[in-house]
Amino acid sequence: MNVLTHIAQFFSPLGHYISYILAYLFETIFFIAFVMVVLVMMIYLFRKYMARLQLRIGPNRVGKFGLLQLIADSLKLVGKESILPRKRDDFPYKVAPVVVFLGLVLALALLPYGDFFYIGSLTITHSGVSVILLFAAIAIMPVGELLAGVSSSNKYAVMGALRGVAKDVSFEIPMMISVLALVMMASGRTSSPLNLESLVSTQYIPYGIPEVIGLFVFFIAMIARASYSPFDMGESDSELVSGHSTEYTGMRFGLFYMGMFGSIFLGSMMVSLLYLGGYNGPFSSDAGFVYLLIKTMILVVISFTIWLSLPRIRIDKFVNMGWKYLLPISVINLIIAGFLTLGVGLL
Amino acid sequence: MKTGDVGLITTTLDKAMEWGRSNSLWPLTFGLACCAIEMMAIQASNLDISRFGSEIFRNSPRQSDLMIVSGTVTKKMAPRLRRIYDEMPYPKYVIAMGVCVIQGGPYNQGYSVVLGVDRVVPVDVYVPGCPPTPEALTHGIITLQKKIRNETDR
Amino acid sequence: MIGVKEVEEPKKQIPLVGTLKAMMVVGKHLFQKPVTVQYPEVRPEIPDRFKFRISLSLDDCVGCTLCEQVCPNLSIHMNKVERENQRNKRKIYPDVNFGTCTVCRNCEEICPTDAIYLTHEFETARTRNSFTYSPEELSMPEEEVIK
Amino acid sequence: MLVEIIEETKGKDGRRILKVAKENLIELMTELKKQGFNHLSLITGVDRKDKIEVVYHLHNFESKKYIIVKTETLDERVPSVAGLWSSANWDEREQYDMMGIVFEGHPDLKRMFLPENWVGHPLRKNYDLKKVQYINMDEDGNDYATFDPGDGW
Repeated sequence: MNVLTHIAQFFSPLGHYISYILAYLFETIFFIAFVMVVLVMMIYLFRKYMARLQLRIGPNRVGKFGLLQLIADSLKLVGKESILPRKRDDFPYKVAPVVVFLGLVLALALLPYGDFFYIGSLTITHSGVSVILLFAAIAIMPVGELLAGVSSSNKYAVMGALRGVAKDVSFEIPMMISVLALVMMASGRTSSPLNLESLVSTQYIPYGIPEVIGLFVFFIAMIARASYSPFDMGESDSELVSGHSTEYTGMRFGLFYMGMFGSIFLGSMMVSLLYLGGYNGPFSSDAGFVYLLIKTMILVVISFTIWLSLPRIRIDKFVNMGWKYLLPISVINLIIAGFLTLGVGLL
Repeated sequence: MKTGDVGLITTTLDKAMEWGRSNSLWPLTFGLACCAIEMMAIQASNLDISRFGSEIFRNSPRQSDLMIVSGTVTKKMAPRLRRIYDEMPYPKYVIAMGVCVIQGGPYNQGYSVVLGVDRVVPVDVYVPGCPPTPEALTHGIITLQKKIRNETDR
Repeated sequence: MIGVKEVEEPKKQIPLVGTLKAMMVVGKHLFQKPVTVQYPEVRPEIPDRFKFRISLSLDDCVGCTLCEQVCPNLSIHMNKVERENQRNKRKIYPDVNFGTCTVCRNCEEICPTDAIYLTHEFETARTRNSFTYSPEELSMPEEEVIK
Repeated sequence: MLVEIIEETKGKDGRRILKVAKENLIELMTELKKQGFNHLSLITGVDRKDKIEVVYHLHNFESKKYIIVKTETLDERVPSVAGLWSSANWDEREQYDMMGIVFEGHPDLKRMFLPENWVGHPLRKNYDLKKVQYINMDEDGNDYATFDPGDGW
């Protein structure tokens, strides 16, 4: 049983085909709504947490504890005038924020979410090669940022977009190599190591313990990909005004803003799935989704602490870090993983 | 549907938008002179302006709603100030902070200072003082929120 | 004489130790109380020597025009006000333009009868550029002026 | 020193003040630079109504000595020292802008802060404050002065 069959059962009087078409539609809507709610909660959490770390209070005027703050923000963003630059490249300019947001939704849709009590499995897609699909999906978001930067005919936006691409190129390769090590380890235990679900289910002990180096590399690369401080050179607000989103107003900017928080959530989710045991937990396996959320939220809070305490790294040092340190480290990790797989196989 | 009903819906919508706008005023990172130092203090822990929703000092004028003109506006700066104001999307609000911005202040007999920033951009709230304390500026922002919600006539 | 101080080269740290230290320092604040003063509800602490708004005691003013002469920004002008005051034979009282006043406190210092004095009030923000206070308004607290 | 100095006094803080005719200025400055005064702190001008005084503040980093050189001009013309100290370039442009002192031999003598067509030099005693001038910016970002309040601010 999963969400899809539940919804299809609800519409079953309409016949098999129609009920499944409606079920797919509703599942999509539910999922996008879920992503939106999660992002709004993330932004609220971030603001409160930032205020707490700076001995402030944070938003507390609208609603109890300022819970309606994000609603006020989104109302305002919807009501803002939409300014389009005169020399823009029209189609890419308009499509870029949607590309960023859809890339995020697509990547989140490929993750396995585990079971949730009587609803059953919350996982949406069941693909044999979901690891490859996931890396294809998270490569879409930088494309949207590049489109936004180049099409808005603003020097700061172009600079920010190019920096973002340099960052993504130099950090995606170590990330993928460290995941390759995971796939290698899993291949001894399952027949489909490229499936995220089997990657999670083979973690009798979490992969983070034998693969500490891989976890380290993957976590840093995830932070870099989400492009917040200390790696926010795409949107470095003291020299490039606001990076690729400089020319965007209103809700178009809101999509970029949510995409940034979404990539933190996505990164934390991936780390907890791949390295920390995912939806495996000590007690009943019905609460798999809860375990996953708890692990993700701990990682999100750690990411926020990193964001709020560290200053930005210079762009050349940062790109050097990707190519000169993380890439060799991940290759060494791959060799270690090979030996570990051999050892496990011998045992 | 009668016209009166539409009016009811639109007024409710207007109220909601006013509520949203007044509780989410993102200021522009824009400081001209000594008043800017006091302006920074409203963001700090003691008089946390994010309680009112003005959490983010956006760097891009495209994404900010509120321009706090903090400091002497010279005649040379006035065209630039006007350009930044024009770059902001509607609805936009301006707070004139300090007596230099209101009527020229101590430079009101000089050759180089604009005698009041309301000659350059339309101003919503004037905060006198040289410089105003952060508390006074916070009071100015509260006044602006009330003005957006049509609650005050100071 | 300007001297040059020799500074030792900082020791090279193990990577990531400084990063973790910074995160620890920031994280410690989670266990401290916020220092925010909830301004509109709670009155913020104002230092004794902070003065902002000019007030006038109409009974004490003798109309000597010293404040008008000493004001560096020409913010004070003398105004004719019909009012019974035995000491003020000329019946002229100062009005103050807050739009140019820089709170230098020269008027308070020079006033021979302490008629002009400065108060702690700071909530003077307005939505109109009309900051000229008449003598009667100067003698009132700020809330009454707004009404 | 071979240069003829009109008057030598001491300031309140013990700095030497040399007064020199403007014909001998370059000669004196070259000599001073040879002696190690390699930092020109600032150039100021004083409007004495009938004449204009130009004051140079020099600093020697090695012996930590200051020296002040004054010269006078009746026709607002002074030889430029931009060839000796590069920092004099902008200082002299500022003095030209604010005081109207023309530095002869300056590589690029134009106004520094105010637009090119601004009338008068604001720090001069005979500057007309009653005549209000406004500034506006054209499309390329260049300023121009105007007397029409509708055109500028």
